[in-house]
Amino acid sequence: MEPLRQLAKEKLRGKKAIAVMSAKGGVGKSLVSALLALSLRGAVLVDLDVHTMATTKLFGLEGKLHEVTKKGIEPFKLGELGVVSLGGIVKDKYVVLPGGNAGEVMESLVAYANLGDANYVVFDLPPGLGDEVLTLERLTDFFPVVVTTPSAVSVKVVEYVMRYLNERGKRPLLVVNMAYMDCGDGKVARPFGDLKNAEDLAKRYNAPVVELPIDPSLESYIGKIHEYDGVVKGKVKKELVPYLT
Amino acid sequence: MEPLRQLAKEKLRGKKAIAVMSAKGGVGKSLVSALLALSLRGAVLVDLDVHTMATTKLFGLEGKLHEVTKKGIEPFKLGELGVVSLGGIVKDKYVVLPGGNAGEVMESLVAYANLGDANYVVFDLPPGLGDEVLTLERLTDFFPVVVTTPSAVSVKVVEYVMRYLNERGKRPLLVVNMAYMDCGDGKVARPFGDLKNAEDLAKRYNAPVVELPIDPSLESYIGKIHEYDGVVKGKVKKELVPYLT
Amino acid sequence: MHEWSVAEAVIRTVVNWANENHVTQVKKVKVGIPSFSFLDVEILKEAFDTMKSDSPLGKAELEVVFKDPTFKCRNCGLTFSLKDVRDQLESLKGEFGEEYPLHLMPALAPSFLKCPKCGSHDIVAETQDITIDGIEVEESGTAQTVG
Amino acid sequence: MHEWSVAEAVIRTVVNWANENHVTQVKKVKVGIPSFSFLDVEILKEAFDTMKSDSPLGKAELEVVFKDPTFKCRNCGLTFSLKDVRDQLESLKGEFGEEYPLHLMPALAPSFLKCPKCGSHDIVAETQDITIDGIEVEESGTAQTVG
Ligand SMILES: Nc1ncnc2c1ncn2[C@@H]1O[C@H](COP(=O)(O)OP(=O)(O)O)[C@@H](O)[C@H]1O
Ligand SMILES: Nc1ncnc2c1ncn2[C@@H]1O[C@H](COP(=O)(O)OP(=O)(O)O)[C@@H](O)[C@H]1O
Ligand SMILES: [Mg+2]
Ligand SMILES: [Mg+2]
Ligand SMILES: [Mg+2]
Ligand SMILES: [Mg+2]
Ligand code: NI
Ligand code: NI
Ligand SMILES: [Zn+2]
Ligand SMILES: [Zn+2]
Repeated sequence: MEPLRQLAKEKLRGKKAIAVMSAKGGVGKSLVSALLALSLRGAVLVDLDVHTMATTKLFGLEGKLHEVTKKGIEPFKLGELGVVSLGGIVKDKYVVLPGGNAGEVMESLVAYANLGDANYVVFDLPPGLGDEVLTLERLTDFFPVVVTTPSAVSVKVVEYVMRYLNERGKRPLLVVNMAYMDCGDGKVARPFGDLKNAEDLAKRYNAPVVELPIDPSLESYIGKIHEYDGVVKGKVKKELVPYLT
Repeated sequence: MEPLRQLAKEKLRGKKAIAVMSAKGGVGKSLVSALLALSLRGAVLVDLDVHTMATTKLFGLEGKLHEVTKKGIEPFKLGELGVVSLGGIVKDKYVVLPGGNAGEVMESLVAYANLGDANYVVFDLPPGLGDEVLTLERLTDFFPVVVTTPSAVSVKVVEYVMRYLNERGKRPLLVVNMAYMDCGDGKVARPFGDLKNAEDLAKRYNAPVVELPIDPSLESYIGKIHEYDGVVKGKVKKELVPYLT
Repeated sequence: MHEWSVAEAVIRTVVNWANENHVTQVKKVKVGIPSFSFLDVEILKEAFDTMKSDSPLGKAELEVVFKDPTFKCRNCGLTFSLKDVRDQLESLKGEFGEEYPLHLMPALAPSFLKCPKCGSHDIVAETQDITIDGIEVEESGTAQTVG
Repeated sequence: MHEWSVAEAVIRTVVNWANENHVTQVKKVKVGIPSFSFLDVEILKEAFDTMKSDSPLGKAELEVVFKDPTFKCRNCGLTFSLKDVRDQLESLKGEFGEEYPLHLMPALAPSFLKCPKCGSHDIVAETQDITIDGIEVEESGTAQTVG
């Protein structure tokens, strides 16, 4: 009998849970999570990467603390979107946790979050294939959005996740982020190699693929990602969202 | 009384332990670890990122199993360099572990590794600020090499690590990876923004900085990184190694 | 203020348990809470009493037991108690105010507390968070320990 | 083959302990090992006897106790024992041979074993790895439990 786990489960009941994940770091999980949550109607984004809390950096929420009411931790509001992050609890303190505690913290974060009448809960996961994934599996039957770049190392590492999810009976969607860069004049560059590795991976696991370009202008939207309306957001809306609604 | 921890500690005694770390993923920890270990005389590279095992991918060691002798787990040999990775134990199986087990596995990996008469042990750490860092602290008084990219999110996340290490009384070295790209004709591009954020961070923590360029040719050395002798390796040898020897 | 969420968690959990075990009336629920979370018992009980109606917990009483954790430093081996880190807790409350991180999430303790001997954050506590330590039901009149 | 490393770990740990506690002669060392690591006791004892000389363990005997772990699935709550996953262990040994991953690192169990009820890898075992469960010293002649 674990009251916080029970509450976390009930908070998620009836909502569509989407887990943005990848064993590899730095492939764009947090960015894709943010743009996806911004593109869904009625979503709460829950940042489960308790060591980096990238969400607070993307949305300019650093140093802000969550309000806590009778209904729990009130998400930060960015238009229609709600955002919940451990950053809103610990401010700018580093989070260092021995094994097991991270899972407990994640469970409390979901249990205490006021998810209101959101239809979607988007989880931004840390890299690896550890407690975070297991903890989320305990809480809900999530839909996995697996993120990779085209690079050989990334695709190989992400294959672990695909195989794991497959064995768990899940059908993930594969996002190949930073797949290409538009150089103007119809020219396209592929700084992380061609897409063959990633596309083969998707085929092996029978997963739909969405390819997202590199947009160098993204860096200038760090801190105000909700104002970004460029090519990556467009692709997320047009190609990723339809698989999830 | 923990016999494996005891053995791990004694294996490291008298050797210089270097921890390549970053709370952020995908910044180049594994690449820097590999190039650094290749540039030191008499080093063993120990891959502690048990979920990705990137080292096996960089060196083309996938599917190979470590030999185990009376002296323990025999490192893979690449010229003078020894490489130890969980990949050499689990082959191509995914590793999924609940909290705490990852630390245990790391401890066994070090305890059983035959480090021979190596002078240097380079640890490639996973992202985050979790059990891996704490486990390594229990084993040895390591020298931290902290890796970031110039991007704003990365620098903010890496600040947590700098602050943590600082409070623990350590003086890290900061590597700004993918700092710039040589476009020929003396032209330099900075796809991840300028270096001000990263350099300010280094100044705040009184840390020496080494900047490494982007080398697009690196992708073609995945699987044979020991054959790479390009510009990043040159910088590692000339600018990073002197701080560590 | 998240005492209301805690009460909700306890109620939902015990109601589930009661339904599964065909228990129609619960007399008492005993809840264990790490002492350093400093939950407000008054608010917790008020929340519990407000939300318990129309359930097998309609007449249930809430008993709160504050548990003092024992910490163990995995770096130097020291075992220590709350009073050894009292000053650290106080300065944390000073910095964050009432809704301070360990109030909401006791499992964050290793991030905010250091071993008083060696300064390491590598500390484990056996009391991680809220537990249900006992449920007393009307039918038998005896305390039944679950968890 | 890593039985030699295990023996070395045990010897180094007990020698350290003996030095710290001014013990000059250890009679017996009792070591606990998770049974599913299938360490070879013959090799372990041979290694122990070969390496123990010139130390307070010079005349010490090694006693090995294989511990059968109890697993708990955190996903569905099932508690199960080794015999419930015997077939999984066998196929693992078939795939990897003698030096299979759980032989070297019992803490890898959740990666290779699944809950027999729900299929989850989210399983915890209380016996994680090698422990020293007791040391008997010459002086007193009585077993002293440490660890
Ligand atoms: N499609 C893209 N175009 C340009 N920059 C990107 C793109 N996707 C991610 N980035 C940048 O790459 C870095 C890593 O992305 P992030 O979302 O933090 O990865 P992860 O969460 O997987 O660690 C960030 O600086 C982010 O802004
Ligand atoms: N200086 C560089 N130039 C070009 N590519 C790089 C450079 N550093 C890293 N990379 C590439 O970036 C990706 C991430 O690097 P990696 O070492 O795996 O990061 P981490 O270990 O921090 O997750 C890899 O595909 C790697 O080959
Ligand atoms: Mg992220
Ligand atoms: Mg719990
Ligand atoms: Mg890496
Ligand atoms: Mg141990
Ligand atoms: Ni509160
Ligand atoms: Ni062996
Ligand atoms: Zn300590
Ligand atoms: Zn199960």
